Amino acid sequence: MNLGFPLFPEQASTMASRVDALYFVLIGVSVFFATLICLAIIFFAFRYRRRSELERPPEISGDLRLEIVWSAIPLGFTLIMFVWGAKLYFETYSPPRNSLEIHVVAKQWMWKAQHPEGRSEIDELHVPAGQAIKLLLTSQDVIHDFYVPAFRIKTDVLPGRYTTMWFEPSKVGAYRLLCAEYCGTQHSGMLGRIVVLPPAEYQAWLSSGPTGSTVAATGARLFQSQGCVACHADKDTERGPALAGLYGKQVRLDDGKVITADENYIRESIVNPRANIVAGYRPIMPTFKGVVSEEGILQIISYLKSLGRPEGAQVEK
Amino acid sequence: MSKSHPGLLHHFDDPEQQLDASQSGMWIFLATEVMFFGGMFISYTVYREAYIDVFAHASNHLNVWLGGINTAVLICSSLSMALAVHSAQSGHRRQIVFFLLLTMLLGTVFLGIKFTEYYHKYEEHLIPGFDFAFKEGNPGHAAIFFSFYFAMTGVHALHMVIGLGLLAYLAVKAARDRFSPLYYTPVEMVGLYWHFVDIVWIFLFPLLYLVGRHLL
Amino acid sequence: MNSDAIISVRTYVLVFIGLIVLTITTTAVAFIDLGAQWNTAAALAIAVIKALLVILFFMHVLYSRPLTWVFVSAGFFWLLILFTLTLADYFTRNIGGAPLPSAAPAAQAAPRQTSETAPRGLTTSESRATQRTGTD
Amino acid sequence: MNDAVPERRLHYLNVSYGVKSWLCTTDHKRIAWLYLLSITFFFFIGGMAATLLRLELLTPQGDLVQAETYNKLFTMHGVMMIFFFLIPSIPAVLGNFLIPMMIGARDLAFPRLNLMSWYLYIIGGLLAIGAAVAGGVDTGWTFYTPYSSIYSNTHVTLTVCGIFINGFSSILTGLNFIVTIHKMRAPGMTWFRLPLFVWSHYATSIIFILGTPVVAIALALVALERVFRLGIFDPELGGDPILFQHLFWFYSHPAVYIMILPGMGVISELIACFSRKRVFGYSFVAFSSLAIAVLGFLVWGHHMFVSGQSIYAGMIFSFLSMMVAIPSAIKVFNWTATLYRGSIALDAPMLYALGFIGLFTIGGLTGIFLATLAIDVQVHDTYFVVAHFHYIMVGGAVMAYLGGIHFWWPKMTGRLYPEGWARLAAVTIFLGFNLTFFPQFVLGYLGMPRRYHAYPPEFQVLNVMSSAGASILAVGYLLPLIYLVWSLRYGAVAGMNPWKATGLEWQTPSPPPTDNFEVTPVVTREAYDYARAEPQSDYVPGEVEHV
Repeated sequence: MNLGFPLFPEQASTMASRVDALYFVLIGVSVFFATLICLAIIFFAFRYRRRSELERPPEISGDLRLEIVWSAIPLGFTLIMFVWGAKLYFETYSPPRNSLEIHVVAKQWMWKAQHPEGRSEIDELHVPAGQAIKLLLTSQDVIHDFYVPAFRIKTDVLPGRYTTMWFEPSKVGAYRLLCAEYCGTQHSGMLGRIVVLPPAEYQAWLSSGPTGSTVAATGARLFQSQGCVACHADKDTERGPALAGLYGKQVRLDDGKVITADENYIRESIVNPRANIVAGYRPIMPTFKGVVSEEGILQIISYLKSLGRPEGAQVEK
Repeated sequence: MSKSHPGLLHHFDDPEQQLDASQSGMWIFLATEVMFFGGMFISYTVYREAYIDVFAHASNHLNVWLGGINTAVLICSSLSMALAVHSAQSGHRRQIVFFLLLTMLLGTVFLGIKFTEYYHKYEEHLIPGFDFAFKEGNPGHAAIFFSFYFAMTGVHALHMVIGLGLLAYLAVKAARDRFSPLYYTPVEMVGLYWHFVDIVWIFLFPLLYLVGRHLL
Repeated sequence: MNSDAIISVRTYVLVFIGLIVLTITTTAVAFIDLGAQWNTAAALAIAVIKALLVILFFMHVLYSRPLTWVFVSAGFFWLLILFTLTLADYFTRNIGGAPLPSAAPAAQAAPRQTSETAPRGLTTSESRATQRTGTD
Repeated sequence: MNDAVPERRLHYLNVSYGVKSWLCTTDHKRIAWLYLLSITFFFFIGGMAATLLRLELLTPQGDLVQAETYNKLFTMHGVMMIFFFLIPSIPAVLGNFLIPMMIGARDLAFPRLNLMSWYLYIIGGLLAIGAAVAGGVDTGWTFYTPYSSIYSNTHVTLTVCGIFINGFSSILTGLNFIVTIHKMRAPGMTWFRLPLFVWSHYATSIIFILGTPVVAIALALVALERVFRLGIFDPELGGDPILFQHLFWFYSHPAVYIMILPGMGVISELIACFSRKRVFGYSFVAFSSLAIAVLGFLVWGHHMFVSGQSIYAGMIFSFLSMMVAIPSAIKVFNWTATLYRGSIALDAPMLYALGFIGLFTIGGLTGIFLATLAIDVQVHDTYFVVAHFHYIMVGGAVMAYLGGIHFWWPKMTGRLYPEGWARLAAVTIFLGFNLTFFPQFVLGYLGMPRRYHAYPPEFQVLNVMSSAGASILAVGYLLPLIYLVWSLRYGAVAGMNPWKATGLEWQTPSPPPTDNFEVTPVVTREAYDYARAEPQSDYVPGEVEHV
């Protein structure tokens, strides 16, 4: 069907066709019920139209069996939709382990992205087809929302916190990136482009730009230049713990809480070191809020991740 | 029931119906007040959970003695209000006026102590947005604590001020002998309101003043 | 004509004494370290008892019609809804490890000049005023 | 008006004259008129904003108004339509007018409080309009932080104050209704003899009194954060912007049911009257209203599936949202079943009612799309959502409101509206509405986000269709305004019960006397007792006995 304008978005990720399947089932069921109701109304309105002012319709006050039937049918239908939708939703927000991690920082009114190999871009995101891409997103100001209709993905991008999402592009091409959370005057201008390249071309694109070091290496340089290394050395010192293998580990804090050292935890510890003091250490670390940019913090996180993962997630100490 | 009953409005059948309606209306209003303060209590709870330590340290900057005395003052005023209603039920005009004025006096003492505390916070640079300074932990989180302190006690104090106005109105009416054992609905309604304000403080006191004392 | 029973002055005074005693208790208990969250639990338990005393006696609910009980419980029931479902979000944000989209709101930012060297009196709002435009 | 009536009968309209007799009235019927005039005013302000929005969206470039203006326009459209038109529309106009009459009371329980509600509403409305005149607000009606509390430099505080004050108007109205329904029922008017209109207003009032205070405090905190620089939601300090969304939607989702539940009440009355049958499954319809009101408070998180809320909380909210589908479905099926073997007359109010069922069904079914987590990820904050809630609020609430206004117009004014014109308007509105909003479902799934001043060019055709529909819809809304005003002077005299309906409100003259009934009615029959009524006489259903 070609009407000169689209009726349906492109399917360009592995998730798209699965979401669409659910969508079509919902449409099918909805059309069925809507038609049923409308036909019944039209039929009754015609068949039982008032023929005389003296008509006296029969007394029908209700029917318990009917009530049960038409409560149970919607209940069953909605429960199926709930389970199906929840399953896909859970997957949409659970990135696979081997994902390629790209950092995205949003601000009024642009998108900044940085690839692990170090290349960064604005309002564009180049990704290889057939590879799971995990995005780590944060905002510098208000709430934005990273929305790629062709991938059927969307997540709010919050200030002061990371959100993550992932997708696996299945089709080479360029797709729209839109901001879907109202963010001020130029909200509708906060557009971007996701360019899906064949993996080889993606590699070529990565090296074609201004070549810099990888994100982790940049992070490592920041780690040196900001003096982090003075306290966080290779071995635990009196002043601070060693950070190798920190990412993903369970950390015991001095108030007894145990939390997972994820991206949000590391970010918090950099901008707001006193919020979570690791058990056995004194609160002496100064904040790096405003000293290191949001991009810089993401680079340091990458560096820390590159220092290795724990073998088994164990409670420290 | 006579139609000439004092205070019976034209659209009610009898005084019983009118009293029932007033009582129900007041209780429904108090239910909305529960939700109104509830919005702040849940927000406070969320941040308290997240920033337990800073909230405890910040809480220790509040004066527990002034807070405790204020709690006692408010409980005294509640007793006095209850006795005012009691006097109205038994038809002692002078007693009604006396207890209403006593309630007002205690309410005013409460507000006086409250504003003294506010002034101390100003001197200690603990008012968010006005030279805020806090050294025993993350100042941002402490600012959130003090924002809640001022928002919650401020809204509570506003309710007290409204209550004082209502009490003054009642005292004038009582002095003019407008109430009797047959008709004292306004005294009873304002009483309910005053006790509700007391209940809010009963929760504010431990949540704001006491959460960090065990760390001292 | 008032349906309310007249409560004796003695009852009022007893309730009052109870409230004062509980106030002293809650203050005293607060200074003892009960460990973990038990201090909060104790404080809230005492506050609930005090509130019940005020509601049942000072506010005459103990002697009121069932409809009053319905209105009172509705208020607190809805409060419970607000708390339960909001906390359902906050208490489940950080489970399941790193791949989840979010973490507890602890993952937040401090004002810029929070380092130990930050001069006293340099306020958060001053620094914000320079970079934001929040005025009416 | 009295030239048609030989001897001058005193009723609520002619009992006194002059501006003061209206502005100081405590008569619920006159207060209903005050509301009717003021919500019509706010409706057309919101409508003008909508007109400009649709004109702007004719072209993708965003060339009619600037982005800043566009953002202020959609905020004004939302604020005016939701807080100052839809929420008070049916309850404050029809509910105010009819609840005392339907239960056989002389007035609401607290008539002065009722007048005060109107004044609070007007003060709130004037503040909101004042903010618009002074330069406008650009946050959207949702006032999400930190944009509203820190970044926006428009008149957020003033608008928020207006909504805050208006909130107390809602609370007092709800309080008044609940007490009235509990305490003021005529002898014999048991709970299960109440018209379903009253049941639905009871359910609505629950939301008024328990939801409104939460949004009031949430908005007050935003105002405090702006004015006094407190830190409540500020992420710079460690605040959580999502917390505001929790507080906001705790009220604002149930608020959708504030808008639709009274509409459902109206529809129950209309369907019963124009098919001359008792509503099928009366108690199921009655309890489904209460179920919607209560369940409505458990589902707010479905506005936050992609907000960064815990995904587990998202699943809980999704599950609970699905539950709302059941009482809604019960209502739709019962209305349809009421038609079965009825004596159906397609007068204008019935056209609105049947249109309502169709549009509400589509709105409700697309609500299931939005409650389904994976689909919501795609369509959240897109035109799909816009289309869905317009199907509920315009296709549902406004259709019901217009149907109700037509149905009770003879009672309110003593005059009949012109039937032919009214049917034409009903059909015009139905067609215009569908043309306006159906394309937006397609746009939404395609990925057009809402609140976009300019949009990618591939969306233009559907947007033009939508704007074309909006122009038809505008004509549809202007028609009743004209002919209803016309009927005030030239309409046929209605008589006590032009529809031969059974409710108590039809057993008193039109317009009714100030005290509604000359003698307090005693109710001996159930609601909608059409089967035992005598259709040929100007009949008196439910024997009226003199006390």
